[in-house]
Amino acid sequence: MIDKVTSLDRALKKVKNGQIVMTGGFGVPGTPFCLIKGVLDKGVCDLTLIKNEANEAGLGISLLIEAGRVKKLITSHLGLNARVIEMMNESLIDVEFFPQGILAEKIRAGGAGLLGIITDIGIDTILCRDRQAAHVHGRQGLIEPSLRSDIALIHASRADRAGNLIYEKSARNFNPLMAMAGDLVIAEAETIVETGQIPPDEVHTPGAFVDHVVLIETLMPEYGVLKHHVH
Amino acid sequence: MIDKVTSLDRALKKVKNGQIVMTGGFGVPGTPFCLIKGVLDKGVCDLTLIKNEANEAGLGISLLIEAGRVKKLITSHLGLNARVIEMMNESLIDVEFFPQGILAEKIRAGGAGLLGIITDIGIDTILCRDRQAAHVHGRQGLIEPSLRSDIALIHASRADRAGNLIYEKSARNFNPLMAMAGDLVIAEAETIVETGQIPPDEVHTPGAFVDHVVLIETLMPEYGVLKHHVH
Amino acid sequence: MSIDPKSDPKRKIAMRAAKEIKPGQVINLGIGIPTLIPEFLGKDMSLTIHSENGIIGAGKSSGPARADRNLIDAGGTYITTVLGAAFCDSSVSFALVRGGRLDLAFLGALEISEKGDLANWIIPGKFAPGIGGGMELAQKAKRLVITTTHATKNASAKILKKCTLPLTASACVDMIITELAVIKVSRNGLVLKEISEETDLETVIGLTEAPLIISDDLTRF
Amino acid sequence: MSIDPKSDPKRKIAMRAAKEIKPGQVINLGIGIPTLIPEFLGKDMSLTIHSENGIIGAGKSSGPARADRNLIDAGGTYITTVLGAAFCDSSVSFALVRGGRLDLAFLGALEISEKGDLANWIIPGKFAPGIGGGMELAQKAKRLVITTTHATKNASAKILKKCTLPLTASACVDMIITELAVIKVSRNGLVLKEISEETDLETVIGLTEAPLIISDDLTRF
Repeated sequence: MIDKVTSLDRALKKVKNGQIVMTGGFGVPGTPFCLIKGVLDKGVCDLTLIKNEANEAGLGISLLIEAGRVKKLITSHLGLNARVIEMMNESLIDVEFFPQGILAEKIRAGGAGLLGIITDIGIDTILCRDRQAAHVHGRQGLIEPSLRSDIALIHASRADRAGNLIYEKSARNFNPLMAMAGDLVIAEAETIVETGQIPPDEVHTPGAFVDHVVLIETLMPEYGVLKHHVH
Repeated sequence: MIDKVTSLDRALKKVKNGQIVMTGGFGVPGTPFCLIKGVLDKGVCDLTLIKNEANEAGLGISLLIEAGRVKKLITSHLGLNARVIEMMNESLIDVEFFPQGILAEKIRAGGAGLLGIITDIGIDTILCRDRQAAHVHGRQGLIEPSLRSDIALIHASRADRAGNLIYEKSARNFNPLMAMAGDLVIAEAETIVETGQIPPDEVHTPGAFVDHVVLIETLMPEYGVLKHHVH
Repeated sequence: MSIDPKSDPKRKIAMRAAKEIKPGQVINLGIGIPTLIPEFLGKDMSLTIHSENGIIGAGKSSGPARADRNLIDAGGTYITTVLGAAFCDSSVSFALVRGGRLDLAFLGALEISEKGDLANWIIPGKFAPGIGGGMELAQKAKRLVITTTHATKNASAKILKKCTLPLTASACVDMIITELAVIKVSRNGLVLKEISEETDLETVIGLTEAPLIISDDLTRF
Repeated sequence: MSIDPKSDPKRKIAMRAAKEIKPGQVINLGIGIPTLIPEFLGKDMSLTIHSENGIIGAGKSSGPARADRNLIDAGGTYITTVLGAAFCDSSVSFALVRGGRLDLAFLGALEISEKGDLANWIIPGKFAPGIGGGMELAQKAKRLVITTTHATKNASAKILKKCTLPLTASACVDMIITELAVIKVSRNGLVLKEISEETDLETVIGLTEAPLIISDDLTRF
């Protein structure tokens, strides 16, 4: 039987300086804090990160950025992380912004083995300055090249040994897209069940896309509720 | 409470001559036979159909094609329908073929509000004759414009009154993609449950994409096992 | 109920904005003022609230007792879901927006032009937190209502002949709701449809750079 | 076990093709000869079989008793699934193929060139049932093995210097397995690695139009 469950160390063995690393999550939900901590502890640097946002200061990928390990961040919005905005303004990190759904589509296109997508989002804005134009359906569009990564770090609620993943509530977000778009896909899971325990119709990410599954031994405090967002 | 459940007649009210109609299904599984029969009974013609294949002779959309109601079929493979191939060879119907996964992506792109995708599939084949080229990631690609339709006919295993859909096993195929790509999306369901009965994490197609839900009163014989495919 | 625009402009705007929502619609509430809108909706209004992070059928804020670590809205607030909700990934979430299934979106603004152009994402050199979902919401919602204070804190106009900041999207705004006025974007320009009980025409015109066409049936709100 | 290529060429091919599969791989079995391959696999081989219609983890044919109206493979046959299977939509199914997660695909052929070009989907004016999933499998599987009878019924060569039919994909074939020979596609041309027990070099060369480089370690199968 296929068994993709391994230790954090072995899962991160191929993570190296200079790589492109995608990280799931939209805020806390779906952010793979254990795997990110593992990358931080490994000491790798010169990373290019791809994530919806940069978490908040002192949390998640912000730790990697604050530690100077990230040369470039490809993202959508940093509104909740003044520290990373400051680093961006001081040119301590290169940041590339995309409209949120276009970022999702670029990653999905990478996962689907497409070269890119053509969209009209941003057509009348400064975004079209550095984008190739394309004429489709009699309309002007912009070419958005697909995005892939060396490594994809995924957070799942449940996994089986074959690597099938299930996400919970708003923790799904970018995870299933990135789980298709990494050359090496590493998923952390809150629970690991025996293969066969996840009904095939309920799988969110088929195991064939996943290389390693790591059990989250203890749910660290950063996975919990952020008090300042409770209203 | 939102209630999208309606009768077959009312659901098909806006189906008209000359429209583009997408139909889910890959072989029997996922083909909305009830809705197709409804369209047949309505007598509309000059349709452009989009479906993975043409079912088999005497079954599903083949009935519409054989009845001369379809001027054009956009599809992937007709290997199991000699009658439609014959009609194509006799120019009784215009057929446009796409690689199967590219057909899926074109429909998905339509559903996602994209103008198109760029792929290298078919790059060294006769497919590139009538396609626009694009240069992305330093590589040559072909532009595949997105596909949308006036009507999408969807088969679901289970629906709730809000239009949330669940598909079963290999009956999923093109259904979730087409359920995003129709201007009017009509789903037939084998079972309809009260809203709230489908766990939000298990929904395959969110109800916001679906306009009408029709209960399949009785599962007609065509939904059953095709004896000649049992080995 | 009337809210004083001076003491509580945001709630004044939200109360008026709530009236733009029709039963059964799929809507998106941007960050800031729009999040106050649900307070002013009828209890039995059947409605689907979309949140960019993959929620179709968002409910109210959770409050401390019900906060779920896996359930936030796009602004980060812990929320609940309604019966019939569905979770999806970020690509499907925006497929709903760009695919034309979002009936109505509310967004804030830095500047709006008389043609309905919107600028709300960047002040070059000063404010550049990113793009987020706003560009797609602005460009693709079937109807876009801007909720914003009528002018800046320094009483500079936000409703201009032409935007000076980089655009979020061009010709995307259908209606502007401020604490002072309700303005419809039409082919002929901006039509002043309503002014608040607590202001007068001169004040509104004085705080608006773009020319306003005064509606024949101008009403108070 | 040896199978006579004359009496049962297809099973001879399938038996040899089975040896190309390594434990743990994700594979796709095209229509025709490849569907015979599972018969020759070790029972405990851990393997993920992909079917284009959205099955990752396909199992054996169902037989009449277990046939499920919602569970067919891409060829239409009622099948079963293995433990750990997942269903997905057609876009995800092909994302797996084009995204580089398919380790090995087996396809049939009308023509193969010495450069590894494949033609198997159309004979203009005669045979044009469509494209199906073959083009993507041929172009994107990490490894492509062609399973085909060595020549046509009229003893015309299928393995040619250059394909005459429209291509499915160029330079995509890694290995050709026929009832007579196992041929590896290399940068220098086609390398004859194995010939069947029941044939000889002259026969194989006679039925092959493309030049064959005879491997130093030519073996029998």
